[in-house]
Amino acid sequence: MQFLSYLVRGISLGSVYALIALGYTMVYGIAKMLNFAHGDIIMVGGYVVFFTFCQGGMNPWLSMILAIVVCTLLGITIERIAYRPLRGAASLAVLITAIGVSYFLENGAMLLWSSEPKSFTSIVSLPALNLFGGSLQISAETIVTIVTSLVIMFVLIWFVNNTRPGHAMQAVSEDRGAAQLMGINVNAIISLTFAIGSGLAAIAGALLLSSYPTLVPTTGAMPGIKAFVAAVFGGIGSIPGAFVGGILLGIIENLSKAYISTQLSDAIVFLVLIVVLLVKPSGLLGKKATVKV
Amino acid sequence: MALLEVKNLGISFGGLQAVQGLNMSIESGHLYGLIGPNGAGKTTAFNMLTGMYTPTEGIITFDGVNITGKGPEYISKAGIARTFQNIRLFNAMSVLDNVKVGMHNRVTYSMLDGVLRTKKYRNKEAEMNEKAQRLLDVFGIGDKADYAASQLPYGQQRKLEICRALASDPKLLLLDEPAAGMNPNETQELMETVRKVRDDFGIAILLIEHDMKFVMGICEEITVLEYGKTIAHGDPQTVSNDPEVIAAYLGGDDED
Amino acid sequence: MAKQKKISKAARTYLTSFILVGGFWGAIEAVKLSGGLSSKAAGLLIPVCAYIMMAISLNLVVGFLGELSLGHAAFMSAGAFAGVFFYNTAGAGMPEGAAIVLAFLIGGLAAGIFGVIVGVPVLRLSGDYLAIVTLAFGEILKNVLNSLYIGADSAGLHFSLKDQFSLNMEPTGKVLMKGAMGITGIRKFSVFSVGILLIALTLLFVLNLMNSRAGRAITAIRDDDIAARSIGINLTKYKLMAFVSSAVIAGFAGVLYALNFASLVAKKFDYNLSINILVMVVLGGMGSIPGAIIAAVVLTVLPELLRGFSQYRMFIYSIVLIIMMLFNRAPAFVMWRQRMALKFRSGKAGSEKEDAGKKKG
Amino acid sequence: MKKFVCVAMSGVLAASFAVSASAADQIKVGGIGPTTGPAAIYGTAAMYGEQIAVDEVNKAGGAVQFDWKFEDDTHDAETSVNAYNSLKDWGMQILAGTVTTNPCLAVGAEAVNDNMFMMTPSASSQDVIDTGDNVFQICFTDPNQGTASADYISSKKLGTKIGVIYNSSDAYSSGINTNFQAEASKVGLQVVANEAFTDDNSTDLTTQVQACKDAGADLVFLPIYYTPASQILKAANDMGYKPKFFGCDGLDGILGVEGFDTSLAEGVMLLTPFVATSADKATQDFVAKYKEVSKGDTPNQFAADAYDVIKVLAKAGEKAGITADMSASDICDALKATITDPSFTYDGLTGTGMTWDASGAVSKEPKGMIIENGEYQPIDGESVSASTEAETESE
Repeated sequence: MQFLSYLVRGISLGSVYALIALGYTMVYGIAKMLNFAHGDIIMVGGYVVFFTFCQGGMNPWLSMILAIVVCTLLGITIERIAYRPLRGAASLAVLITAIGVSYFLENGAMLLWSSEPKSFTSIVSLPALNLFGGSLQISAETIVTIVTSLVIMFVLIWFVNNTRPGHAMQAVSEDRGAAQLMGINVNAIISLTFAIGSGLAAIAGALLLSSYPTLVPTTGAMPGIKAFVAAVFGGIGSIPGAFVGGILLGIIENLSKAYISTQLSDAIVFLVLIVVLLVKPSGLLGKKATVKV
Repeated sequence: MALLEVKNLGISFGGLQAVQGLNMSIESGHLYGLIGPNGAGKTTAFNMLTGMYTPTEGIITFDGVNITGKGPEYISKAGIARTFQNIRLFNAMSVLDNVKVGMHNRVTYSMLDGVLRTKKYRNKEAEMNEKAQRLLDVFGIGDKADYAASQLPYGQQRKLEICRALASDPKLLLLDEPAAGMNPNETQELMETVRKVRDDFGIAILLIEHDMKFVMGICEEITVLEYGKTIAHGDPQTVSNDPEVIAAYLGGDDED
Repeated sequence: MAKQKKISKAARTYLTSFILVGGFWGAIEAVKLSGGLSSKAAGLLIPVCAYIMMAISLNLVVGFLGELSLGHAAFMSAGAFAGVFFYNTAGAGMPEGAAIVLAFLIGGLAAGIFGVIVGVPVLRLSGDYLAIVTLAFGEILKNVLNSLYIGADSAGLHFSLKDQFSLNMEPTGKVLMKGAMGITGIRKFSVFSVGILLIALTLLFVLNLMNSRAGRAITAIRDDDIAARSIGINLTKYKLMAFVSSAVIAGFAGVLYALNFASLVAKKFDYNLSINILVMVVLGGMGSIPGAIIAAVVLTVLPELLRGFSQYRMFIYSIVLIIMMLFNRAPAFVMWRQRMALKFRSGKAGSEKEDAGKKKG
Repeated sequence: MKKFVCVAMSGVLAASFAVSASAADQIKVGGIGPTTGPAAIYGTAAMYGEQIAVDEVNKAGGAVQFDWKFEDDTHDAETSVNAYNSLKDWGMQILAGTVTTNPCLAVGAEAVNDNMFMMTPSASSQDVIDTGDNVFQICFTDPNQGTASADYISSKKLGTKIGVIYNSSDAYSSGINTNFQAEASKVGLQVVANEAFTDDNSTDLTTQVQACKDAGADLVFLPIYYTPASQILKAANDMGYKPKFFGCDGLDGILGVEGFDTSLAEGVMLLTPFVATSADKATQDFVAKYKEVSKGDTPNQFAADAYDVIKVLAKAGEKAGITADMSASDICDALKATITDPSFTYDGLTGTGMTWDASGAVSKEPKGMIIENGEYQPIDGESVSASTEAETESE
């Protein structure tokens, strides 16, 4: 029972990672860049919900929608100003700019909202689920997060495979030059990708903070990195991979905390990642890239 | 004993048999052609000969040594060099350096010699520079030694790639579609170059080519592949009259 | 003619690099002599030297080998902890000079060994996967060092990965390394000329390496690994050579850096530092040694220059960073700059660069 | 273009490195702490605290007047030394810093070298004052806090099975934990769970709470800062786990966390020298001023400690008769002599009757507090002695 309970905590954390990783993997798969600022967009989404819902008493749905709108606009703006001019430059250049954007958002948030921590009120108002006569408790936040990330995963898969913009995304992902020649507006598609990724970040932010309520300007940084690891773990660029990677990462992190060492759990998580990548160099569900000679 | 003996060579990827039962025998100083429609397995055969792929069946003997399943490093040292269908130069490096990289296993000194700039380093570098410049001059691109490889026009990039391959003093040179993307004038020039290489360096050349005029014009012996299988073999005359070859080319000619 | 040009090109890199470093040294020494060197500038000298070494060494991996490493700070950390641990314990009884030299050697060796441990598995991967695994190794080292306690008493050394209490030492025992507190009470050794000397050695090593057979093999692997294999270059050997050399230099940089401060903590060498060093390399232009040197100086000094902005400091730094990247790297800006450069130079004769520029464009 | 950038850059460099000299009849006091980055809450609080104190000192018009400047160190030793040097260039004569432990150790070494008097508001490691005899603390040392907590829990019989959750990547937290464990084994407290977290995995602390719960801990000791503590309290509540919670001074501030349900903190005990809700006038004045400068935040112990540092410097400075034209080294010697003099005591926000010995450690009494109805109440009116250094020296 103890084990089950730790497992549930792992899944709970993992579902948050999964949700963030979905955004990461979308942007990576299509724009082919590691958006290091993704975690910080989550933080911005968190603040929007905090001020409108937790403090302003706004309807949680309305507050969520507002956060999604803000983050989407933010994502598009960042892409337009900081990333698009670098299209065609070395991919590392964009990576560095993304880091700059990440610093910008963190420090901007600190100036705007101070570094004092805020305690988030859960946007989920449902009761927790008690199993086995109360000995195993699954919080409503966990259930909502898992369901949300599952739904988002399936919607994304459907969207990418069955809609025109989705097909265009796939084309851009496969070969940007060829897609352009086929008349696809690559800039618009990448903007759309950022919009979707950032919108997801807003949802991820609200759910992350509902489960783990401390909100500071650096809130998004570490979950962002972990989610990135999760996305690579599952095979970056793969939508189901991001989900699986996120859940697994959360489970490994929590089980190693519970049974091996709380201090060294980070080392263990990263060690598992290394081993997985050495055995399966493109992640759990990633496509194996074959180089044609 | 021929320089290269290929017996019953085959490879399959998953369930797909890409090459099957390939037999070849290449003599020193001769010019050979390997032709066939797209997807016939020509480049795959090259990749097995150079150790990029490990054959699933058959034996490759080079210069009396069984090299089947050996890695590219070993095979390159043994004396097989190649060029690529889609030119693979070291684009950011200078033309001269491209050729010097080609000599990697021919003119050697240790990392420490290089870092400490020993006498050995200086002598070997001078030797390399001289040899590389000579090679470039042979191909008429000696004046471009200091350019970045990517700055060369297409035809000269092809030549540079051959230069780089020759720099490793091969006994057998594999050319993968050397005339691809060239206009008739350039092709004509290339034919002369290839012949010249064979004559001047006295090495065997095996080439893949789609341009029939090119192949028929310079090759002494030709092997034709279709769907991974050898369908014909012989001198240009025999091959071009072979009904199976004609059928293969007429039926499946979907060149790019 | 062609040959002459070739020599001058390689020589130009040597010349620019050494003039930069020599000029830096000369200028600082001159200001020092005149007594006008501020404490702030004096305090920045050794860190700047260490970061220059870090940027040059990372350039070996990112610029020349073409692999993205996000864990370079870990090698600095390995070197710093090994070197300083030696210097603070066994080195304490030795003559200063010998202790310093040994500390550097041990630091370099430790970083080199860590480089091999990381490099052997990591170099089988490529691209973003390689990047994430280097990041992972860096975080593992940080996490382990952060939990590592070492104490010494009459029974010898005690180790614990949990806490000081678990060392089970005699009451008279001395704790040498205290987890998150790291190593404290380091006898400072910060001599600017030693920093410059190390940079000069680093430069000599890297430039000589890159202009030799091994260096060409490394660059060839970056440009086209398949072609490099076909020529008979042993990919693993040369990748590892670049990676481990870079790690050893980072280890030296780590010792240099750590001896400049009285306390040393593992937290310093996290992925943020790795990324900062990567920023130096990318901003300076991948594969450009003089560029890396300039970028290392600018990026280390910039946050200090922005002190006047107090709380807005890091905010402004981030904006400057983004603008610098756009200005340096955005294709539109690069073209605009080239056009401007052409305009400036159009008056001059022998516009050989113009030709090259046109070809590239 | 590049050349132009280079020239411009070197110009800026030269300008910034030139030694600045300014003369005033105010003594220059520098402060250092993290005002950006993850540890910014602590440094910012200290900055505001010092600012308020300096304003008060100057307004009071005593013999000692301060010119004050605060520099950011992002909780990093290297940056902290840069900040220190930068302040030296500005002409600093006394250092009121640094706020966090690791940077403080690096800066301490510099200050010893320069014979610069420094008093840290909150760098609580024993190593800090061991750096040199010019380094003073106004906060308790970690050994004191850890030992005092164990003694207090044991003597008041607050719990028998103890769980500990601490931040192993933080010097303050792991320092207290070490000493708490040592003392706990001496006084017969049974530590049933010793759970760590790090800055990198602090997103989810539920596993640690559950481990304490599963181990049957009836008291959970939290030698950590209030941000993660607020998370732990919520997790325990969600789990239906209701042990006693006991913390150190780092826990102060928990009631001020915006959006935090303070009912969760009900019954939490802490040893702290300062409580923002204390009714005494000095505290209330300070809280009001702090809210003004920080635009609405409630001061934590960092702010109060930093405030006291400046006030101590002013009081000792007046007694020692230091003046603005003295060198930093002379001021240091004068202040050292005055502060360690047994006749020198100071009453401030974080304690009354504070005295210092030559080691640089403060002797003051922490208050045992319990949170009731969303406010701090003294646990039982009496306080514990924290001056137990003699038996707790771990070095």
